[in-house]
Amino acid sequence: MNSVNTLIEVRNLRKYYPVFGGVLRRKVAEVKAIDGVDFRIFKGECFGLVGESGCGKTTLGKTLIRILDPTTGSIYFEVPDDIREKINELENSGELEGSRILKDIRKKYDLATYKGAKLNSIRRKMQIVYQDPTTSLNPRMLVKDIVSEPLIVQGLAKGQDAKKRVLEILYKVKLTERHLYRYPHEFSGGQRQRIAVARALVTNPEFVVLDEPTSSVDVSVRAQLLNLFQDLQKDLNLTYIFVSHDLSVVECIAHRVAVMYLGKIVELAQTEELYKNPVHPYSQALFASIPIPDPTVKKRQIVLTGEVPSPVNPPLGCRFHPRCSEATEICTKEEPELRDIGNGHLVACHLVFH
Amino acid sequence: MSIRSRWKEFRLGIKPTLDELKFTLRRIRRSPLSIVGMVLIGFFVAIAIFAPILAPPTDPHDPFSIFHDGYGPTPRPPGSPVEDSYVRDLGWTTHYFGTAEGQLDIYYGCIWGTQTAFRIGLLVVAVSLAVGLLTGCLAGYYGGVIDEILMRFTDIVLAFPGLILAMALVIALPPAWSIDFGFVGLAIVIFLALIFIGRSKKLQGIWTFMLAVLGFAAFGTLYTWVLGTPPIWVQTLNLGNLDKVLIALALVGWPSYTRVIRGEILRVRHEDYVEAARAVGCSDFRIVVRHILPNAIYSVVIIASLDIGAIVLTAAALSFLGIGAPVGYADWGQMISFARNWIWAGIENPWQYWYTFTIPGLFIFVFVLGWNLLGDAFRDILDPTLRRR
Amino acid sequence: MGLREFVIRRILLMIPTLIGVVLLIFAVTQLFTPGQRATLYITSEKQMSRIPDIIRQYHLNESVLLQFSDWFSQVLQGNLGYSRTGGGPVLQVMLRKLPATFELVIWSIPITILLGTYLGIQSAVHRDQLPDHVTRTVSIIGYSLPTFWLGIMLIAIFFSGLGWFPPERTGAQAFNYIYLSGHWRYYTGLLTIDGLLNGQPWISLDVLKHMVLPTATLVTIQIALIIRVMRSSMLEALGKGYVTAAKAKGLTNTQVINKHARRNALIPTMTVAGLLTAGVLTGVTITETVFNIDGLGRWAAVAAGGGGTVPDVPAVLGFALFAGIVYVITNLIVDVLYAYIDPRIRLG
Amino acid sequence: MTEDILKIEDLRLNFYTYEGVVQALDGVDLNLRRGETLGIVGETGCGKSVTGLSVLVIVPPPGRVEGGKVLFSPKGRPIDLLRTREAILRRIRGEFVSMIFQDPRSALNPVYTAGDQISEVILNHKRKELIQRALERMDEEIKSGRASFLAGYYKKIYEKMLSNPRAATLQILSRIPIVRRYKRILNDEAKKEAVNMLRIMRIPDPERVVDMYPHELSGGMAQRVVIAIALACNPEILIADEPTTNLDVTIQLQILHLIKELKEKFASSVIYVTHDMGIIAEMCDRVAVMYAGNVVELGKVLEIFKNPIHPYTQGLLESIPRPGVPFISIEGTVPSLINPPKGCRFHNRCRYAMDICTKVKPEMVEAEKDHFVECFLHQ
Repeated sequence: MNSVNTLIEVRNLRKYYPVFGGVLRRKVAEVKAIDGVDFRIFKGECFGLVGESGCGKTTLGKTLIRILDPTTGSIYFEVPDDIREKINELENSGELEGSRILKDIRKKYDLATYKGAKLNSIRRKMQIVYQDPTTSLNPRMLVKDIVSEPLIVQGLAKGQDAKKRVLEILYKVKLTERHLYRYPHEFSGGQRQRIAVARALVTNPEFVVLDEPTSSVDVSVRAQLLNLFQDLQKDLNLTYIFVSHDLSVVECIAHRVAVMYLGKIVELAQTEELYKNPVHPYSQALFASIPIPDPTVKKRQIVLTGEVPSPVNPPLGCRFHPRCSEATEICTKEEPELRDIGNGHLVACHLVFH
Repeated sequence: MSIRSRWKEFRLGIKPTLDELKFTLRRIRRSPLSIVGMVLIGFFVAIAIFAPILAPPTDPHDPFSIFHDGYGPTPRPPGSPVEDSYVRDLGWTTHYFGTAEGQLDIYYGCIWGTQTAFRIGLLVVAVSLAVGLLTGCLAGYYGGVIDEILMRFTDIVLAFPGLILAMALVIALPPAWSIDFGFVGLAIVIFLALIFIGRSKKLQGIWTFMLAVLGFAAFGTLYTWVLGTPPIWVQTLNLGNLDKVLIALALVGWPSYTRVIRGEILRVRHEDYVEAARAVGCSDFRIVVRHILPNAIYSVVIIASLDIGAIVLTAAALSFLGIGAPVGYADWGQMISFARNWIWAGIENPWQYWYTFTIPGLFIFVFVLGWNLLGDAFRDILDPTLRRR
Repeated sequence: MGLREFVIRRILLMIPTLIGVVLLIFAVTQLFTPGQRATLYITSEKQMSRIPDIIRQYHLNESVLLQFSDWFSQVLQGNLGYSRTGGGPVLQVMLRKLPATFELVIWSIPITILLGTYLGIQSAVHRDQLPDHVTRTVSIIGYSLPTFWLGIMLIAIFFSGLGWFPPERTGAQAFNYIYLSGHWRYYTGLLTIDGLLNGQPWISLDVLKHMVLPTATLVTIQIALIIRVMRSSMLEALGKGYVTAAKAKGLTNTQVINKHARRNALIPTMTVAGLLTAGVLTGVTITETVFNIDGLGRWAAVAAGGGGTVPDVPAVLGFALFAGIVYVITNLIVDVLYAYIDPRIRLG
Repeated sequence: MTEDILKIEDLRLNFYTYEGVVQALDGVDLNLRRGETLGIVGETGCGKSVTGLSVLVIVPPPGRVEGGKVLFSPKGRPIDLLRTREAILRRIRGEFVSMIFQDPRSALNPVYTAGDQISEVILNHKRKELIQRALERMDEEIKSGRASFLAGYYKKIYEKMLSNPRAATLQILSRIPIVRRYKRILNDEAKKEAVNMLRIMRIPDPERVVDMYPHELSGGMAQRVVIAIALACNPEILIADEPTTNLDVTIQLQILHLIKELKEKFASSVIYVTHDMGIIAEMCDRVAVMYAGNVVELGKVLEIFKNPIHPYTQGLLESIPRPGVPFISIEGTVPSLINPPKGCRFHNRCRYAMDICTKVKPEMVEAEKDHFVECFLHQ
């Protein structure tokens, strides 16, 4: 894996939302939307993030590009290899001197520490495409204004120059000059999503979060969008994180996939490996519960009992143990770590190691 | 770039807006009530504009004081001839709507009262709206302490029924008020400057506000301390009764706008497109002006148009209670108040003096009806759920 | 969050508003001259001559803080000043005039709310049909009528013209019996009820007859708001999935409307009804003035402008304070009722 | 071949909106056989949900049925639901034909408990049974001497309810506040039945859930409550309108299994509306593919997956993503139904479109045995 460059490295990322309650509206609890996540995203890959609603996958995507502020943890962006080693060293040493150097490094590379103008400047490098283009495009702005806005606020282009770049990107997403002076509501769902993609890509970003980009369009249009994403990735050398609950789409587009459950990554592997051979009981159940569009295939289905517990008070130990049919004593007590079982296949489950 | 291509660009840019406008007009045409409302308002606008022709002022310095035709106590019916030779020489031959007690001409009062009504309605709504927009945006977008303070304050003002608080304010306002225009102007300038310049989020919120306040407090103190006299831009305003009504209504009126605008902003600011704008790196100011306000403003427009009617009603009620416009001033409410005695007077023939209270009342009613119909129609036309599909 | 916590929170939130209401009234007093302000501290006609002393005694020319502490302790003791137009201390005058106003309000508010919700429902159910058009037109007309003009017109038609319903609070005969005969005893202050308790039902009838026009005035101007809100929230409720689901259960139209849609539509209407109840004093002020009913509203109106060139400051401020407090308390009650109807609030 | 329990013929339905008349259903032909599960599949706006609603004749305004027949034959002679009196329809809804809705949160009334909403349908359709049961219980209580002093009086009322439910005395009694408490016994019986239904739905702790309000229930739970309402009276036909679209996959699987199992138990026929080909393959015996207000293809599930005839069905099946295969889509977008294309509504996206397709609307023909299609390629 040395030939591949890491674009983003996430360390122990957490995002908690306060819950207010009581007579005085004090903070009474926290929703642990992301609760300690570590992973890397390589340059040029499409990283799939799957899980059920409320597992924190969208929050994770938005936190990565700092639309949401993380509670703790680091998001290292474009760190040279030598410095990465240094970070590893420093994090383990725990010396006073070390922690000061680490602080300096974090100031430079850790997106979680960015503020103000510096934070604004990374916006051109990291973008997002939302789930539903009807809500993510301002209904009172023309397509031209929507797409050129990033250029203008980032100070990259103005006037005719901006228009030229807008047109370029519109052609790339298979829209034309005709569409420039129209409002979003004049377009079909698929076209609207293309406008949203154009807005995200107009500043030439390196990294794009695709937050369930196909879930609001119909099946017949979905494939058009997926093709577009793949083509753009090749043309513009993009890195994607593809957040979705639609497992079959992720299977086709992602290079690696992480499965999330209640704010944690429970399994992460190459797509083929994961889909063929899921190890974590939750992943097994999840993949087994997709209905297969082929009436001749009758496969084993695992019906999970119960529902996802509340992320305010996640179960102790392994978060999945109340629903897991194979849970043992240790699962109720100790939280399993995400460990490599070979070939970059990471699993967080006690059963695999015992 | 040639002028022609610029023109083409402009035309392309303006076309969708025109299409939207056409669409809206089509909707208006389909709703008969809104047409009635527009015709009524148009009618009153025409009266207000052509008032000097419809009712040439007898006193060019003060067209709003209704002319007397003698001082006889008993009202005279519509169509009575004008007796005062001075007025007759000015071209007035008949009292079209009759005269009120003291021979005040009702027709003249009704025509010029239209201007008064527009002045009250538009001015109060404009001021309330401006203040409401500023405070509402601050409270809605920044939240936190500034929001809490503003909301508690609006709570308190809104706790009083509008008419009653306005009543107290009208009698409380002093007849002369010294206002430091430099102070006010400077405040606005510093405030806006800080908002424009300030890039960091902190500076734009409560700190800007506090800095601005402290800034001119210091400046004002320094000035008076150095020179020993108030500066020239401190002017004493003489407040007439109607001015007091305007001020009182604006003071009572703005908090409801703050509320509505804040609510709309809160609704809109969690939309995906606002988050997307933030993800793109838009400044707070740009987000508010380009993304939030255009989507939030419509409900405010609806409320404002309904409010013009309500404001005129309240002002008329104040006049009726005897704390609005003075007797003889061209104001509909005042005219009815003045005529009140004549329904009690005519026990034997109650409709003997009908014109004294019926005609000015009809003017108020139709005027307010027009605005309400218009507001109602706006509500249907601009309803965003009906609009976009 | 449970209902109890919700209520406690509401009550706690009410306190700063109440303090704010008092503070605002105090701020208004600061706009007056010290001489006018002094009337807020006296309790009888005789003290009117001692104004300069009072200005000194209560520091009315001195710092705002000092004034506030003096004024506030007076208010806490129930001294709101001497009302020249009412001929007594403000609080006493208010208590004396309250029943007449209350009697008007307890008739007009329930009629407004019940009739308004009924018409709103009918309007929504028959959307864009004749009943809807008629209701909407009538309500918008009612909303546009100046209260005082409506009152005057009603008097002109129904009293001066037809002679059916007289203005004022009582007829001459009842007036004589109540105020001059010496047989009358006050139980509640509400003449309709006291009439029965005194064994003089004709007085109750007489009072009722006198109340028809003022009540009609108040209902006409206020009902539009209720109709409008009820109609729109009813339309919203009728478009909801649970209404379709209720029809799919095989319920009758009436059951669907009365059970499923109405209860949900009542939730937003209740807020407006609360605001209306709290704001009724505005309408009452005008109505009482027009109909010459000796209640709080007419008193305040006379105090503000009708009673001569110098306004009766304590009366107006006392009335405003009263209105503010009524509003805050009504709002609290509505909030609690709201929570009672809507389980989403009650159970968090 | 089993007989049809429901047959829809040439159903036409319009929505009268501000922008214009949306021709949502343009001659839908369908049949549902006794005991089978029929899938209706299609994209957003193709009219699949509205078809379900028009079977119950509860299409909300501005929708209006313009023509066609919905023939329902519970036993013997079919009746046309579109031309049936409202009173009879009300009996059919909930008792003979019932529906599961897409969004359980909006299908449940937020101000009533789950129990209230289930017992409502039971009280509406199984009233007699409940009264009888209540009478039995009262008898028992009187015999054992545990009855309250009002028991005799209540018993009289209940007997009256049984013999003459519309009696004037009952109408009056049920409106007098304290007196109407006699209804409690009946309501208790209904609630018991509701708890029983919840238990059948595999809801843990049904005695507690029965008193919960919809907002306290999770999505999966709420959908179980909706299913309980639908099945409370053992309907002949169950219409499931995308019942799992808003749920997570693991919960979806639970619900799918539940519906399958309950179908066996209650032996009703099911119409399953969905946009997910996977669910069709899993759940259904036959499937109807809908496009822009038409049924374009109808046949056995196995047959249609193996041998799709209509170009739209082919496109739909091809656009299912498969790993390692490039994504294939149907070009163009779904047309606006305010101005639908003339002729075959699919012609402007169809790769085989011929001249005739742009002019004439194709008829439904039986291309192969028990496999119907609406396309000129096969006529």
